[in-house]
Amino acid sequence: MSRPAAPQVRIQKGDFDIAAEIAALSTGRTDIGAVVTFSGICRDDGGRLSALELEHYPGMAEAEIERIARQATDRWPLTHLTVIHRFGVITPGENIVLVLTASTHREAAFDAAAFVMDFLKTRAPFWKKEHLKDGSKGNWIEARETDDASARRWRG
Amino acid sequence: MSRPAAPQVRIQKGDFDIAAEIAALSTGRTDIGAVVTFSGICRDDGGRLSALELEHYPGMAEAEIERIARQATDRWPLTHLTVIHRFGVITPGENIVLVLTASTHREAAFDAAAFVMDFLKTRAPFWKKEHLKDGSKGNWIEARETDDASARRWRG
Amino acid sequence: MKLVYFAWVRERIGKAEEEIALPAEIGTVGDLLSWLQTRGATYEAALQHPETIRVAIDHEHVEHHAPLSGASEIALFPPMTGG
Amino acid sequence: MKLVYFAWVRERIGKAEEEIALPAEIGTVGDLLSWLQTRGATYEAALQHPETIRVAIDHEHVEHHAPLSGASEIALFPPMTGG
Repeated sequence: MSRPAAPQVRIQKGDFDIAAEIAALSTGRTDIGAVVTFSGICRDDGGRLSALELEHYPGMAEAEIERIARQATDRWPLTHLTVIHRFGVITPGENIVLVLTASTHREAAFDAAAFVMDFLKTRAPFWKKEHLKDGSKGNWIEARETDDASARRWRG
Repeated sequence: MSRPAAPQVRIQKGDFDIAAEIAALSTGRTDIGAVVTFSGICRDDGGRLSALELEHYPGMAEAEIERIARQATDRWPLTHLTVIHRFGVITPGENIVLVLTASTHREAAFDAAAFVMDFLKTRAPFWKKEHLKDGSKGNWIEARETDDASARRWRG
Repeated sequence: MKLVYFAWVRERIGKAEEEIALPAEIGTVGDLLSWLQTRGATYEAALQHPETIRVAIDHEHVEHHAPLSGASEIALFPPMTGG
Repeated sequence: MKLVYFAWVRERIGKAEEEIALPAEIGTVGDLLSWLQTRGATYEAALQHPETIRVAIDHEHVEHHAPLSGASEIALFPPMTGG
């Protein structure tokens, strides 16, 4: 298969359009057999949250996600990889992150998307702070040990 | 989390709209953290094919995919599962199949989508016949042993 | 008993479906496949490697040792290639 | 040397960034974390569990034993929770 385009990485405040992102990579191509999208969406944690505020480290966020994306394109035969991560105040039901992979075969598309998400969770410099329904600021969300475990499964 | 809606299974001749399918499940909900879509797309096999003709077993196709879908909703905590499989003549670049999963957490959404695809490949009664660029009919596509192996990994 | 055929099984037998009265001694899917091969060259061509033939009874996959009793529709087809 | 802070490290220290002239004996990330804790209560509160603090030098993650030599921007922050 043809070599992948360079991964597309975007850090942005605004929302994204999954259909437009899929169209951008597949229009006019006849060698893509599988497209996987992962969208991470803001939850209200059982009605407790009014929003999540996403802080990020500008410059490093782009650099680190590009490093993760290149590891994925080195490891799996992808025709495309797009990663979009939002920052700022995001309300429940809104999109936070999109990972989109395309490949000739489905295994590569699935595995690469899961890999990118596992490393986004554990290595991309973003932090989430809770905004509560009563108007107060809540806690910084704590990292989950299960996310570290998910990232470790890709070793070796 | 709330119990899943019954899996949505559709066998149809026409195309599907991924954005509309995502919107249908996520509008107004604030408990979904992860949405995974898998789209299987017709390839031209290096320029050799003008189309694939998908034959299916009406009645059994719906029943078997519903069985697969219910296994997935029994095994993972999904808020939604939609499976759409097309039949008829499909040209390179067109969609063949969509699997869409939604869950509170990403692992369930990823694993359930991969599970459904592995069993669609090996158990859903569809068969693909090649139409060649020179206007002749080609071969029936042969089942891949690697697909059987992918399905077997979900045992136990 | 209604038999339905798909993909290259259908093409080789030359029909998509047929009604057949089975002899009483045909008890299992395997018996059925062996017996069908005696019905002529088209059946022989379709079923010459019976181990590759997949079978469904009333819309559910079954193994070759499965009994036919109670079946109303039996489907014969190659390994599936959907998805 | 530019130091930048994020999330609760930033909140506890009370600033997002600062320029600091480091004493010559501060050779590694671990040395830096220990030394910063001596600079006052806000630093102590932010860095009281230094093993939980993640560090990046010039936009790349580093371990606590990493040398500081050549660094122009050092970032201190909690474990990441993006995605």
